[in-house]
Amino acid sequence: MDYFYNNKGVGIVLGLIKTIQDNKDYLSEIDGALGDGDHGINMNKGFTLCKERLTADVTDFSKALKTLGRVLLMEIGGSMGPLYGTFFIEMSKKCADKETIDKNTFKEMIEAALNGISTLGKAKVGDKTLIDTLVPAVEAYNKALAEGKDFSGALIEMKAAAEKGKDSTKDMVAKIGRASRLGERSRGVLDAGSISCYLIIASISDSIKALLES
Amino acid sequence: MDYFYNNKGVGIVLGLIKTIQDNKDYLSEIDGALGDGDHGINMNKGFTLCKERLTADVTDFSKALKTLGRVLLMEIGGSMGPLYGTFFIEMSKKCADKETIDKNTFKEMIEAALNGISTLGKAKVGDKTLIDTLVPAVEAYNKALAEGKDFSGALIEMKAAAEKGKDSTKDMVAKIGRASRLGERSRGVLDAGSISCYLIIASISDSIKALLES
Amino acid sequence: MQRIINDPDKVVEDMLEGFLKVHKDLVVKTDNPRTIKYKNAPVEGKVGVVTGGGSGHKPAFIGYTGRNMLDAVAVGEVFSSPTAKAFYDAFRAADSGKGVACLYGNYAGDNMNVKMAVDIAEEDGIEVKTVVANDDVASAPITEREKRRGVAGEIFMWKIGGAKAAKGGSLDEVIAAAQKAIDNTRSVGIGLTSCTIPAVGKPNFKIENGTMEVGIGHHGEPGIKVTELKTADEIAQIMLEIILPDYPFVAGDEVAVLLSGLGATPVMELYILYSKVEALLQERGIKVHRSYVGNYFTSLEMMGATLTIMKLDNELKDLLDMEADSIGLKQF
Amino acid sequence: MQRIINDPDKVVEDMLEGFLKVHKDLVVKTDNPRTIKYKNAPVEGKVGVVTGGGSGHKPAFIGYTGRNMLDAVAVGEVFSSPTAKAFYDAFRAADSGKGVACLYGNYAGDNMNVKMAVDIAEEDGIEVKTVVANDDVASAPITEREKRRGVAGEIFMWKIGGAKAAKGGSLDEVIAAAQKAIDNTRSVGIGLTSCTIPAVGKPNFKIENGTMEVGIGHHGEPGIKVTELKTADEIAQIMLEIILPDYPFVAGDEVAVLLSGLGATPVMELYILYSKVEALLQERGIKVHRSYVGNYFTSLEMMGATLTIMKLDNELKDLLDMEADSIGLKQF
Ligand SMILES: Nc1ncnc2c1ncn2[C@@H]1O[C@H](COP(=O)(O)OP(=O)(O)O)[C@@H](O)[C@H]1O
Ligand SMILES: Nc1ncnc2c1ncn2[C@@H]1O[C@H](COP(=O)(O)OP(=O)(O)O)[C@@H](O)[C@H]1O
Ligand SMILES: [Mg+2]
Ligand SMILES: [Mg+2]
Ligand SMILES: [Mg+2]
Ligand SMILES: [Mg+2]
Repeated sequence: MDYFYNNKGVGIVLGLIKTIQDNKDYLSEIDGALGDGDHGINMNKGFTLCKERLTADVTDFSKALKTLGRVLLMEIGGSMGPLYGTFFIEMSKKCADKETIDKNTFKEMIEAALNGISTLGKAKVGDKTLIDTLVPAVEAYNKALAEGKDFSGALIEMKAAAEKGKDSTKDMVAKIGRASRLGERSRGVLDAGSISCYLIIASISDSIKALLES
Repeated sequence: MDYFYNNKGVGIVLGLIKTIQDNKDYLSEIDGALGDGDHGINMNKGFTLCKERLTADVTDFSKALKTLGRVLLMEIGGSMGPLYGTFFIEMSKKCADKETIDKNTFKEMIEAALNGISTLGKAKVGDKTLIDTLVPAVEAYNKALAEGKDFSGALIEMKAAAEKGKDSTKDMVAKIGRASRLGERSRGVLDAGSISCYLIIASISDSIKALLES
Repeated sequence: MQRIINDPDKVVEDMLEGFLKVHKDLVVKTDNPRTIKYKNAPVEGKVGVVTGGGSGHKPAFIGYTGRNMLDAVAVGEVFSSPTAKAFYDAFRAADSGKGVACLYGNYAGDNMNVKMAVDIAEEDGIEVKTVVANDDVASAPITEREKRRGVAGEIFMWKIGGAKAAKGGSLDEVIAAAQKAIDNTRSVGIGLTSCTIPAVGKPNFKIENGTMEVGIGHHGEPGIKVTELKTADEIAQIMLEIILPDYPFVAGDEVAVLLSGLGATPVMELYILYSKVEALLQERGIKVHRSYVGNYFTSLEMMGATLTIMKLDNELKDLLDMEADSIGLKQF
Repeated sequence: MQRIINDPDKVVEDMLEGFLKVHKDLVVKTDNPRTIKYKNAPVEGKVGVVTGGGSGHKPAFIGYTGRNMLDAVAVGEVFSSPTAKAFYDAFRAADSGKGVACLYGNYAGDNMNVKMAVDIAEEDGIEVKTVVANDDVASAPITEREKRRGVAGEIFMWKIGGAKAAKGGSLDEVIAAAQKAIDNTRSVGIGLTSCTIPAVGKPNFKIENGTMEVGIGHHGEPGIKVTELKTADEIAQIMLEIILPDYPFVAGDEVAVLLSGLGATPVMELYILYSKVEALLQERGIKVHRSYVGNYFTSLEMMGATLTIMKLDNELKDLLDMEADSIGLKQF
């Protein structure tokens, strides 16, 4: 199949939540090098709270995304609340009325998510933020589609590009957020948000691939 | 000679000052074990200030003692200000009108000093304070006089008893002042005030002996 | 981590519970557990004045709620922006129909959450205008002023905005006064020790003994440089050399000075530092109209201080001198 | 030692200089550099109210000078009693001919210096009577109450004595009110970290990480026991178990509660602790009439807190509720 059923996709969000929970300490540790060491805490708090809200009546991928986005936006605060909140809400909007989600719907979803997060956060590629993961990931996905790859193939490209994007932040000098005060001192370490963003993309990609293959 | 001239005795006070200055850190360190670690600072401040006040017109031992006592009483505060202030003022009173100071005058001086400090501080032998140095020192001096010893001989006895008195505080449990809160935990360490008191007695004793022999 | 807390993930909830018990004569809760308000808010006929920010800065932010001060405050996690919802609920709690001035600090999270809250409020017909404090000179060069953070200068912004609103100023007038206050204000911090966010459990940066971080931010953001620890007199000099040319403040100016401890520095030391600050200002012909010295805007248990100077004109003087009743600032 | 100071041996002088600059509208100097007074002291027709104590406890002691509070204060070195002369000069500064109430804490040095000052004042025809605060339950068993130290309960003693004097009470009435206040008051401290006297340069005691000292004194005097660091809720319980039976406080009582940080504990944590204190009091049927939470009586940069509870009757309630204008306590 080259699509999956919206009402089979709640597990994708559950997988996301687990990924963030598992990486809580790692994300905080990375944030400690350049930021204030709370990225894992912030992310874990939001995603865990979302899990509690994913009641039995949330049966669709789109609804689960909306719940996650809402919780982040409304109840988490910080930068991550609005940024990832917007990310997931934008994703959910693009598939809210779909019974099935194919590679083109997913394209619209991640483009809307990227668009929302960029408009809000105003970070650009090279600023050493999660945008450095997200932009190449979306580009790689689109390119794969343009080259005629199937959904799974494009997801593989997306994940690989996200990883490269994340790694690219290592040599960057932070230009935005608290780390920007460090100037040259910020070089040589990965950006925490670029890692959480990679983890999210990787988890979504793996979960959808598994669904497509099932 | 078994007496010395009042107007030759300013050096005794200068010697005292130097002794306290030299032992500043040691006294604070000892105080740190049971108290708040400032005994050397308090003592040094008072005695150093006195040195500045010992102007050219202070030519007598009695006047130098009075200056020292006044500075301590008026400008130092804490416990040491009033206690040692009283100590030196009482000493000075008993020799203010003397041209020479012999062993009997000195007896009156140290008895008045002890009396003043006891009335004010209300500490008793065994409370682990400077009183544990002072009481045996005065007793030993008086005993030596009763036994017919000369001034120098009595001073030697006084100093030796002061040292023993100081050492006796090691096995005591503090019953007064901040250290008393420690209860049994205060055993095993010398009391800071008993050391400064020993240093004072030893310095006076040595200085007078030198005067008597000169 | 030597902390008097229960669950490290619940410090803000637990703190608010105690705070509302102690200050019930001044501050009350709203239906949002992360939004508190002045007991008389919304004050009939008055523009609402609102702020919000991360926790751990006591008495900021909630401690400046009160008469002639803030009407409602959105409360974030430790060192983390409140949610858009908390800001939105603060707008609702403060609005008497005259509109709301949201006076907050320039942090990425706060910018985003305020923006979303303003959007929702607009849909609901609540008019909200904002002023963004950017008094922290060390956080970016003057050429990139839009990047500068808000620090203790926010207190002056709130005081001025709160007073203007209390005097019956319109929303635009309140915004203009608060904007002028922050435009006239410059701050710089120096850090001597780091601090530990309870939920993190360990210090997230380090200042070596014997050194100090010049230009440190309110969450320990790195400053301009790390130097050996100087004397109070030298520190006063260093801080003024950063602040004074930036505005600039010149002979003949009248200023308000706020010298806040970062938490653990004994207040005794703030007075020592202030003494030299005032002396140096005097030397330059700058007159201190009012000074505030104490723990006005802290960063948990960091040692260090923030110096804030606001240039005054007649309007600002008037507004600054007005009575105010809040936990952090009481003036009668 | 991460300190903002100049000469460590001159911190008190330097501090006072800054203090007097900042608070010149409330506090002024006297001819003794170690004695400060309320700008309107001696207040015509009013009994003078005086205290004195070591430095390093900001806002205590000098921060409680002001209207309806203290008229003059003798200032000691860090953690060390002021001189007899400073106390004497405080008596002179406060006396309008109605006599002076010297309300101070039970420390050996203060006892001696006050005694000598009172003797000199008597010779000069100034009538001085004293009350010695001994609210620190952990500093000696109840059977040796005369050995107990005064801690943050002194603030209640000053507030009550200051109000009584302001209401026109005679010296004996002021003394009686202040004595009742302290007799009705019990305190206990817990310490989480130590502190460093600037002139000493290193901490003079140690509290291991993960432990706390129950019953610690205001200069780090050892307490009743060292235990593992408990949660805020457990600490509230421990503190109340020490305080409540000692007076005792029982169901139906109305009390004032003061919870002061020792310096470096973030105020956030004090609110967390207070919340449980009030809940536990309520459980026992004890009603909190007024509460004060913040840094009211510190010990340089120690972490920890002192809990103080005063049982109220109508007179004490009246006096406690009276307006007061001082740096540390403002009530309108
Ligand atoms: N404007 C922005 N746009 C995109 N990402 C951002 C922006 N600002 C910060 N970030 C990301 O946020 C991460 C930090 O998140 P977190 O630690 O949770 O928040 P905070 O910085 O408030 O403590 C950074 O690593 C960066 O990737
Ligand atoms: N009541 C007293 N009588 C005699 N000596 C005392 C009394 N109280 C304290 N001392 C002495 O004072 C010493 C401590 O002095 P110091 O450290 O200078 O003062 P503080 O205890 O105020 O810090 C103790 O070691 C003890 O010998
Ligand atoms: Mg962070
Ligand atoms: Mg001592
Ligand atoms: Mg953060
Ligand atoms: Mg001392």
